[in-house]
Amino acid sequence: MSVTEMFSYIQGFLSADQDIREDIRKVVQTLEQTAREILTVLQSVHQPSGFKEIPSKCAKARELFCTVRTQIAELKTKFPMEQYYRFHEHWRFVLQRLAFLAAFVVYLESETLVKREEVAQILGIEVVREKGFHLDVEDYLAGVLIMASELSRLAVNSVTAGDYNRPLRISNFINELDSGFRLLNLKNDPLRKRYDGLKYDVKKIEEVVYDLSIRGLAKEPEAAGEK
Amino acid sequence: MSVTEMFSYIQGFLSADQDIREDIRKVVQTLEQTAREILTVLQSVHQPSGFKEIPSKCAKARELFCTVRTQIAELKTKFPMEQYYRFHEHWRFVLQRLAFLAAFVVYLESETLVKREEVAQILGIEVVREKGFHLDVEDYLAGVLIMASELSRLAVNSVTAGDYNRPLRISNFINELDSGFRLLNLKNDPLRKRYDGLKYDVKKIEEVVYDLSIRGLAKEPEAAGEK
Amino acid sequence: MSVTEMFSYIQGFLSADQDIREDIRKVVQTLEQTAREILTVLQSVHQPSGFKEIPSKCAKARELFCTVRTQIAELKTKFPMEQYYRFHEHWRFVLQRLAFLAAFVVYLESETLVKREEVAQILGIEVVREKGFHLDVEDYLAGVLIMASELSRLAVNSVTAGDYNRPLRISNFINELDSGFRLLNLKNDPLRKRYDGLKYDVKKIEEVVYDLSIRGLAKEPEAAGEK
Amino acid sequence: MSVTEMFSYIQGFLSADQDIREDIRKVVQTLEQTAREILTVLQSVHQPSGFKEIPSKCAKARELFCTVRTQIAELKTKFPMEQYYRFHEHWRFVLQRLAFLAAFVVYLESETLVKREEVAQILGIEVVREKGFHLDVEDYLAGVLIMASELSRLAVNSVTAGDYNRPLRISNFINELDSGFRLLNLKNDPLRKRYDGLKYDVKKIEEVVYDLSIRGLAKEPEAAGEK
Amino acid sequence: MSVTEMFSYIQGFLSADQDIREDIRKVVQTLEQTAREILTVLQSVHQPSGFKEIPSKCAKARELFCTVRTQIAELKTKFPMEQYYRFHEHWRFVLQRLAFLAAFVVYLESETLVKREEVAQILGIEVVREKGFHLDVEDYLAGVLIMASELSRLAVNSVTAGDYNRPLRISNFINELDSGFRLLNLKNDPLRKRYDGLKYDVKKIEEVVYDLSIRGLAKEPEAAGEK
Amino acid sequence: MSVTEMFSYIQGFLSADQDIREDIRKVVQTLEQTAREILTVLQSVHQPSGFKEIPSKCAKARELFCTVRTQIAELKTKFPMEQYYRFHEHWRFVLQRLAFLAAFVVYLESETLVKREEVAQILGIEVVREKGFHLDVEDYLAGVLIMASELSRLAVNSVTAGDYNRPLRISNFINELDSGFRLLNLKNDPLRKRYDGLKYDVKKIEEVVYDLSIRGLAKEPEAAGEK
Amino acid sequence: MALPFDNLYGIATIICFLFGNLRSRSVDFSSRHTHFLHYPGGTVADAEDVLNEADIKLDGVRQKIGQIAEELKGEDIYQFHRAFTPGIQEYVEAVSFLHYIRHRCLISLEEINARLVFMNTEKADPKGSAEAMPVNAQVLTFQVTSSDYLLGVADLTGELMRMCISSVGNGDIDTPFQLSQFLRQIHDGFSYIGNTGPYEVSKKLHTLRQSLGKVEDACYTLRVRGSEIPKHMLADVFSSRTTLIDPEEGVV
Amino acid sequence: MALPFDNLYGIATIICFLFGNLRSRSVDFSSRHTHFLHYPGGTVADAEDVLNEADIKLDGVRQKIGQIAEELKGEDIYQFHRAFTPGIQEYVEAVSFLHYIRHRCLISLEEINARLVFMNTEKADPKGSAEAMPVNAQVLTFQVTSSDYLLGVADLTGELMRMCISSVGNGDIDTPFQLSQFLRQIHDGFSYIGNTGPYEVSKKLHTLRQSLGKVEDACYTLRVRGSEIPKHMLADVFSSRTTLIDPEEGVV
Ligand SMILES: [Mn+2]
Ligand SMILES: [Mn+2]
Repeated sequence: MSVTEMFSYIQGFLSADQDIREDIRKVVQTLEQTAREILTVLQSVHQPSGFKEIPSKCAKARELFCTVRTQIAELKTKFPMEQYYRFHEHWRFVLQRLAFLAAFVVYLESETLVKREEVAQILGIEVVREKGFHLDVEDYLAGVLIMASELSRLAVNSVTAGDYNRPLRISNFINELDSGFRLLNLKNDPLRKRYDGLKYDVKKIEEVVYDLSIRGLAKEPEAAGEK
Repeated sequence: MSVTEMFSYIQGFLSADQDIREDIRKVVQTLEQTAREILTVLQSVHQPSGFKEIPSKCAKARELFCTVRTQIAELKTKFPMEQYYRFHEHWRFVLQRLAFLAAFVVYLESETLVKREEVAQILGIEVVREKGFHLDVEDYLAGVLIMASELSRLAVNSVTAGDYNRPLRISNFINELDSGFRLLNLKNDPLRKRYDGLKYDVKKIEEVVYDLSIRGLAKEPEAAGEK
Repeated sequence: MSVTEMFSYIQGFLSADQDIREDIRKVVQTLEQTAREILTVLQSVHQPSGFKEIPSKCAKARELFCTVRTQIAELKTKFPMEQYYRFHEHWRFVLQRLAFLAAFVVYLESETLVKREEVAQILGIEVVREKGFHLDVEDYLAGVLIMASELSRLAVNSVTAGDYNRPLRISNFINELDSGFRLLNLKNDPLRKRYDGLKYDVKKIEEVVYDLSIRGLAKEPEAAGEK
Repeated sequence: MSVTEMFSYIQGFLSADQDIREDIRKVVQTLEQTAREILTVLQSVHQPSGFKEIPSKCAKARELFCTVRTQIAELKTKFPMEQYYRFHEHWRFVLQRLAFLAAFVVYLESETLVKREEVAQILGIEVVREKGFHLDVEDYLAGVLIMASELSRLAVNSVTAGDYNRPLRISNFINELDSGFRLLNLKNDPLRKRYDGLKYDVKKIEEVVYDLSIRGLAKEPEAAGEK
Repeated sequence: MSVTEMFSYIQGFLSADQDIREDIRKVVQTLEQTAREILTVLQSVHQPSGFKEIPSKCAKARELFCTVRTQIAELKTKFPMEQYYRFHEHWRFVLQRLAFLAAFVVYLESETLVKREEVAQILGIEVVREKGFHLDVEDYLAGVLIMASELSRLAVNSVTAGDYNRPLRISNFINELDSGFRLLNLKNDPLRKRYDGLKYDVKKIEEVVYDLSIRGLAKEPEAAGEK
Repeated sequence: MSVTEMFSYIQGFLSADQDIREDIRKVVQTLEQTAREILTVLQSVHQPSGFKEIPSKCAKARELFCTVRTQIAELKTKFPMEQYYRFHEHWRFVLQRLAFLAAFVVYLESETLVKREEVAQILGIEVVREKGFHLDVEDYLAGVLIMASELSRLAVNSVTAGDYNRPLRISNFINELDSGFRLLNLKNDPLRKRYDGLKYDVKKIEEVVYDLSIRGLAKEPEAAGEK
Repeated sequence: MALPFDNLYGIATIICFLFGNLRSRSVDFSSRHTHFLHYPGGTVADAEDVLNEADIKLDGVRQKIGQIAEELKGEDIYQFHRAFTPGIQEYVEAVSFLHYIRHRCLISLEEINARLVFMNTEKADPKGSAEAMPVNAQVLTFQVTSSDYLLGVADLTGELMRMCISSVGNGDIDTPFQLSQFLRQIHDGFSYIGNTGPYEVSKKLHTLRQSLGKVEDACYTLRVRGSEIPKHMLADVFSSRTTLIDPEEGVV
Repeated sequence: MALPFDNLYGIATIICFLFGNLRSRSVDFSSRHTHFLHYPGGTVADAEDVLNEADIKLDGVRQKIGQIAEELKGEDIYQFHRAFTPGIQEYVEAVSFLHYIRHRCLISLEEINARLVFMNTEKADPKGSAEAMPVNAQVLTFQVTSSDYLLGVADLTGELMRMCISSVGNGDIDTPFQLSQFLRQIHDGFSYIGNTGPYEVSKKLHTLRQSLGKVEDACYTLRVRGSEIPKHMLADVFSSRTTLIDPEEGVV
């Protein structure tokens, strides 16, 4: 095989790879679009009027997650599954956003922390790495941390909307989350950095609770505490 | 044709091009001057005394937009219209500033979001690309985002001026804007960056509303919410 | 000895050094884990329910400091003691965290400022450099400053928990600390920067005290002051 | 029209624009591929064996320019022609490369400077801006300057191949080119920078000619000079 | 499962991952050490005395590649093979260095371009992605480009050592390589950048050949050319 | 006077300044054009055929310096003369180029170093600052150093043109120049950097002289030396 | 010609000391009647005294500027402009600050230049060279350029921001609101000039906006928190919180 | 404890002077017999004299290092390592340079450390505190770390590059070829150590490669041009071209 032949042959490889990446990029764009739509739906909870509508908004978001599942199903067809990590960078960002949105929906519905398994189920993907397209622990945690920042905003807006109880509940939730994260030995740089942001969210929420307490607007903090 | 002749001939082209650019630059400078004058007029709304004068200031600004229209009319004569994008860079910056100023005037007058058509009309230019000197969607959006940042400042200064209602209205407006932007699939880098700044403005205004709510200074948040 | 042999010989030295560093890093990681555990224990004082449990939490933390002592004892075996400063960078960060945790425990127990000797004792290390693994003054001060920031958070959360007296006591303590630091001629850059953060903590606590005073919730501030 | 409707409408615009750009990018990629193939064909002139094959290589290149013309024809269909400058950035780079390749072919064939009209004809595009997809003067000049740098390499390799006459001819050609460029009043930054490189090429070729002269290998420099 | 339990469980995952990475890093370090040893052996060809010893040096390098194979075999045991790309970053750098070294040995032995299959065989790894630990096309190409730069140095030092023929052979080889690379459509950023360096190597070698030709030191360039 | 009025007033000053600068820029552009024309005329001395034409080319250049004088005369009318240094930056570059061209003409005519007074006279400006538009010593020296670089090129091209004596004379001239510069204590950064380039020119010319000597082509270097 | 530009170091030193004085004594310049204030050392000073002392310092600066003017007589001052422009900007900043404290308005370029007219005190005089020069020939002037004026005023905004903070500390709640209006006017002035001014001005615009933002935020906080409590209590409340907004940032 | 680290400035000054000497006098160290050379001032010196003078200078440096060793007695030298590491690297560079000129080989770390053994000359001695300390207790040593050794050797390569250029200038055509081989050995040594060394070494590797490239290019040029002319003429030819490769770059 001459050098020219060899390089022509190699070009074949490179082209195939570029085609795959192009395909992936296209599907990822549709996923990003859906993620933005879900976010728009959920953002309305920050509006004073939005608090009553939480159940309906969550239902709406749940519906949109059907689209997400279809889109991820298509994404899976675009590359050999054992090369998940070869192309991981392309969808890592949107996957973390989706994990956040799933976590946020679950929180709004039940005020509990979503499990990794639940997120995987909502997104129609695997938990176990070996089974194919899955949700890595790091991506799940990143999603949860994005939600924490959203919750600190929600605490502020709850007060505006006259709901003085929610901030207390958010405070408890975030504190539990913070304790959880403190159990982790994070080396991974981007995650560690995000986690450092959590401290800021915790503090912000504590200050909201403080503002309520000092004005006597926070009822039964003991009750909230004993939860 | 010898090489020398050819290059002399080419120099003719280059000179013509440079002359056009020189002419454009001069008109653009006058436009920038007028834009700065409109800005000076409108910035007085941040002064405590300025709140009552909003109508008169807007009227003043509207007058100055006449000058803008004349200047843009002159700008149009400086180059062949089908080469709009050849020279676009020269006026893009000032066009976005003018879109901002038009949007700000309209907001101050009616607390509504200006449409692209309205901005185009205020500036005396087209909306449809094919018709000539027009307002690109990107430039319109950039102008709207500059306004968002100005409104977050206005929310703060409204409180200082003792107007506790305006921040609530600004908050609603900005939230609607934010929802709108979330529908867009922004790839365009400079616009995307500007849009990231919007999140900061939203948060800033929400905190102002929070400060007012927790002190009972925000009247009828429900009424504002139901709008 | 040929150049190649000489470089192989030097390479031997470098490898030995790297091995030591690797060993140190491993022990330091276990120390960091324990430090995180102590922090988790102590963090519960920010919870409304946590105030009553301070003594038991402190006892728990004291127990964990046993583990710290064992781990530091192991760390000491990893390098020749007279080369403390050769490897200092590896444990400086965690040592300052541990100094903070020791200072925090002592404050929670007795509301006094821990002495450098006490911290050294809690960590099972020396005060005097000549005696081996020791606590530098800079590291001790850094630990104390981290605590100051934690105390400003505690002041906020005390109010939430309905304890209106603790902020006053914290205020006095922090003011005393601030006076102390003002006596120091800090040149050392990282410490100076941390100290600048202290001003923010002082201000934050003063605001809490103000909020309490204005509402008549702060009883007997003079009593707190005379302490 | 509500804000939401307006933004949905705007998203339509943005999508259309992104689609056009995507289409353009794809065709430009095929153009780049063909340009690389032409370059590979022409590069062989630097080989000692390549000098005899110049005519056949030029013929080969001419054939490949057919492909170029087809591809540019397709490119033209991808966007409204009056928006040439809106998308210019996408093909500017490859267009300059193609202008270089056309200029190089013409030089190898006839040792003359290609005219802008000729380049345009070889590429199947217009010269006159108003007529549509055309070759801007700046892009033509950039192509010519890339060729100058290629010619300085050719002068070096001619000597290696034992052709001592070609460097003298190249030297005359480049000097004429340099005089031509000196007639231009270049403000345009990227072109000016490229032109500064021409001085280096001129010097390099002069040194090759010098090496030949001092060894008596350059025959009839007067003859070459009188051309 | 409580939040605490969940996070403890997650910590298990993270620890396992960190352990794998730690194991990989250790083996990669031994690989790097062997690679450096091979490099030291091969770099002696730049010494005037080294030219005669090329065969013995290559034999020595071949022996060291046995060690490489053992080390890579161990590396393979450190992680599940389908997660090749999850950990790729850890060994990519050394793999490219090893590809370079294999290519260099093969060139010194036979003055031919090593094939990807050969490199894979020398390193004891696969060519086909699906079969496990393999040599990606990009890594192979990166290795070849590093060799090109080493060869331009070798051309210079060959002249110093009085070997005026080798540069001509290197020149031919590099030109062929350059043609090969021109067939590729490189988008991949780091590879593209390395490839841009090849142009510099080509020019450098051409100038060496020029210096030899003009002084009559290059014998039979026609013979070299006809190869 | 209100703040607004005051800023309008200041704006007047700034506009006036800008207008002056605009006027200056325009005249400087014409000067640059003339400088390029003179350079084109003088460049022909590098051509083999150009050596006989030196007198006529110099005469042509002298004519063009009339235009320069007229243009500088116009430049002088554009700003108050006592503010020479306020606007110096605008013409410094072209003034140094003109000083170079004057020095080059004088060298070609008489093979002597032009004096600052002569350059000033050729350009129709003053030597003494107090008298108005003048030639600073730094600008004169910069011009001389640009010429040195041109002379090293001329030495190379003289050999090509078969004039083996000129390089020896240039060598003596440049050595004298170099000795002169070595007497200066240059602190001025840009000048010092240019002077560092002189060493390269000296070396280049020496190489040419060496090449001639070694081949017995340099006749009577002593004669040249005694000049 | 060696110019005595070490004069400039003199200017810088004096002005540095001056700002130190105006800042560290936390003078309550706002009140129409003068307050008695504590010096750090424990002595008591009158606000008017502090201002008068500042005047004396500035006279010293003017003297040094006079020396420069004398040295530059007959020279092209732009040749040396780069050497003295930082000192002149500092002077403009100081003079305009003092002027604002006294008159609550912006000093104009004319007012500044009017005070930079000097009598020529050449050493040649005593030698008896009493040539019949008219009196006005002995008058030397120094012209601050409009760009140095602008740059000095841009720096002034930093001082005004710090003054706002120390006013809050002194329980003076009117000054911050006044200051925010004045700062806004200056800010609007600068945005009117925009990029037509010298390059350095555009560079300082960002800092200016930040200062304005801090003052606007301070006024906002005063209004929001002030709503909770009786006005008369505000003074005591804020007196312990002079560091409301980090005042260290960007000093001088 | 205040250490007399101004000693270090002493070291730096001496070594700077030393390199100046070795460089500027263009000493032809290569020849087995010594050459007579012109000092800039016009006097004539023997190459061996220059080397001996360098030895004396280095003795001075060693004395200062001895003082540091004495000060650091009982201290953790790593606490102060950052303060003296530049000086020590300079010393390694100078000592290894001199060693190469004399012996044409690389000095080892042991050889360097062997010369840094000092007798303890405490001022307490004259006070008659003749405690029965064994003699070896008065011996002070200073240990150059392997990393300082490496960094000093990395800097040495810059000096070697400049030596190559000045050799060409002196008509010595063997030294450049010798030097290129020696430099290659050092380069190969460093690439053997690779990134396992201290971070600073990796940073210097780039400069080292550049120096090697310049020396290799110089040898190439010598060979290519040398082929055109009789060997015996080369000396004259190159003597006027000491600046073959810009020697200013990266001095010290
Ligand atoms: Mn200041
Ligand atoms: Mn050195």
